[in-house]
Amino acid sequence: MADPMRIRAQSSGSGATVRVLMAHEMETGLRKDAAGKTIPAWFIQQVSASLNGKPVLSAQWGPSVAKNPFLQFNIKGAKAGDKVAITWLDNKGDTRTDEATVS
Amino acid sequence: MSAWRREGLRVALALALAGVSATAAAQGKSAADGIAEYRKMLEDGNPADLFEAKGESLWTTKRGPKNASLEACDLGKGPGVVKGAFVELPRWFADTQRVQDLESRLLTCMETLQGLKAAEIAATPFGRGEQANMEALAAYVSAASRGQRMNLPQAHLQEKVMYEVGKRAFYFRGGPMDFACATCHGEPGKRVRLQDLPDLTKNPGDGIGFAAWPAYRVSSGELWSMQRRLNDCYRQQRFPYPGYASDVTIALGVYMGVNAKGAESIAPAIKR
Amino acid sequence: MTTRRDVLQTAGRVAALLVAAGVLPEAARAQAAAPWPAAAFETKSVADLMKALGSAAPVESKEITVQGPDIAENGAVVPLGAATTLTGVKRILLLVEKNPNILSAIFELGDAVEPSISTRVKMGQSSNVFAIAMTNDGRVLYAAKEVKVTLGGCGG
Amino acid sequence: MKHKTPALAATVIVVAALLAAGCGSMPSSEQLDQQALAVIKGSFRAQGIATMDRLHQDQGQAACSSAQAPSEAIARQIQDNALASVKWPAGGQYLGDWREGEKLAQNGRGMTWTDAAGSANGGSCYNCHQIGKAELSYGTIGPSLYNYGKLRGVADPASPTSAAIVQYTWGKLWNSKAYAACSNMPRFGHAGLLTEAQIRDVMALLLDPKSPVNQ
Repeated sequence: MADPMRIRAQSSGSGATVRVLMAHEMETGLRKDAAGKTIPAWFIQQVSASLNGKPVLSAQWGPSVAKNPFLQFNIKGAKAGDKVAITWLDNKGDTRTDEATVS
Repeated sequence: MSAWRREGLRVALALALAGVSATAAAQGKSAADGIAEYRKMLEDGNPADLFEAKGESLWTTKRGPKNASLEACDLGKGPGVVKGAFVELPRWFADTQRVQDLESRLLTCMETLQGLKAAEIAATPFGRGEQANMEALAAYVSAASRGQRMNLPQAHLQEKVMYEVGKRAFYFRGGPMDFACATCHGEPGKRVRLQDLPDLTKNPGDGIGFAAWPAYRVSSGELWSMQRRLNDCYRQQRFPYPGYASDVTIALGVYMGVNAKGAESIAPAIKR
Repeated sequence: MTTRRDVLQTAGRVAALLVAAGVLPEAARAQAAAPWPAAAFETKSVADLMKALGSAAPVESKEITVQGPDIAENGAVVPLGAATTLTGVKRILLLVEKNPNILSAIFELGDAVEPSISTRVKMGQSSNVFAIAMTNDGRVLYAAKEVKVTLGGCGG
Repeated sequence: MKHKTPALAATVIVVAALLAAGCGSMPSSEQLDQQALAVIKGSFRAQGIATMDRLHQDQGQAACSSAQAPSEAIARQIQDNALASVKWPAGGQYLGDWREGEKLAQNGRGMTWTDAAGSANGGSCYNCHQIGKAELSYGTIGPSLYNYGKLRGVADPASPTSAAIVQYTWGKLWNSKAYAACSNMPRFGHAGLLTEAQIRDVMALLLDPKSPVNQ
């Protein structure tokens, strides 16, 4: 089971700035271990964000997104108390969803 | 022959002093500005937060053969007091009759409270098993003192002795490259490659040196406690392998921590 | 021998199964509808990438900015973002020219999201980075900048 | 039973206070030196090629292991011994290939417990010195070596007028302590970090008029 994300959603101007940190190895599949064996690729492929249950953003990622990924975006019209949910899905089928309240 | 070569040295030095420093300064500045910009971009969104959150949950989770949490752990300010403990470590502990740093004290608590085996954890490679948990716990405990100033006690005789031992270890030269800690960290204003080297013989400033670790290491994508930081310093010094939570590492912690008195802790920070 | 493509296809099947079983949350279902574009993530050049995505070639524009440092202290984590004054942006792509595969990320923006996104990527060496924006009315625009990746620390 | 606890706690506090006040007194500086040595020896273990003999200090390492520089007499002795240890290049061939020298200067690997026995070492030069102008990532522990040969008037490294600086540079690379007892620089030849051929290549990087260092 993957570790939880850290999501911060702060209202700013007419919307909210969302900053997300995800705990994930983001292994490229190009590296070798000490014994010279290729370490298999293991990375988040899909990310989606919703505001109060309505999808607002989706993303497709390759293995060159950095380990423990960071994502920042702005949602127009979001206000304090709104719920922002983030879901990721990796190439092994593991997934995780976390939620934060706009403050 | 030798006098003649010394003359050569004098000529070389004079030429070196006259010629190159201006160029170096001009070029160094623009690269340093670029690095400063890069570091600023990373500050907002430090993955150390992920480890801090994990550590907080580990602290309160019942684990180990004794099925206990760490909530009764005494980090020096009484059982269960986490806030403010980090900036006073390493310090003397009466129950173990030892000066202990954060990691060695966590080992004591994991053994006495949870029944985990401290020696086994100390022998586990960094980043694996209970060592991964140690790093998360170190992130959590240090974060609880973020913004406070380093204030290590020096009242106990053994704390003073460990400072003196740490000072000697800091200047101890050895290995095939003749390096000591002081080779890189004994003077202000130096860099290795583009990385600034804090002068650890005095307070190097807020959030610098001892007051910045544990830290998230961008290069490995892992949280490094001071124990791991020192381990890699010794690796680069080409020394043998320092034991985890060994006395030399704790003594160095006392030396650096006491020297950093008054520096604001920003741990867990983010580092290259 | 399991190839990368096999793994990806398996992942897709697993996701579909999870969605069918109601295990995956609603947000993930929306994703599963748009499969991960494996071919696009295997391209080595902007031209091949645009072909894989069925898009026109991008045109350089001052209306889009690519945000990244001039110098990265470590290639393992390089902040990279895009912002644009354009309206009707539906997609933003982030690319690193000299990486083994050029495409790092695709962002599909709903109407409620501003066309301004930041993430962090890995870079194997100094390289140009690109941000490409695609609009609802079919415009494909880009901006580029160079990011120098330095060797750091003791190098051992 | 419970009412006894405060008394017990009080006893503990008194004992702790005694300890805190220092039942013993501070050891002498020499005793602390001994204690520090014991702590160091007891804290490390051999790992891979990084064996425990690396903690055995020679005269120079021991004399340069404090904030205080050694006496002038001892420093002179260290320098003389170091200079006497320098192995001068076979056939008077001081310079190799500056391209190989640049690679060595960039390479900071070797001799750690994660390196395999017999693996080639780098020179780690850029860790501490500016050298070629193209490399922005350079350290400042040592002086800048940019234009090293040019600034020292080395137009032809083989000419007699260049001999002093060429030989000094070889000696510095072979055993840096020949010219400064407590130099921070490793003894690349003396400690077997670089081979004679590799030192020639680093020499060329610094002194060959065609090297980018001298452009």
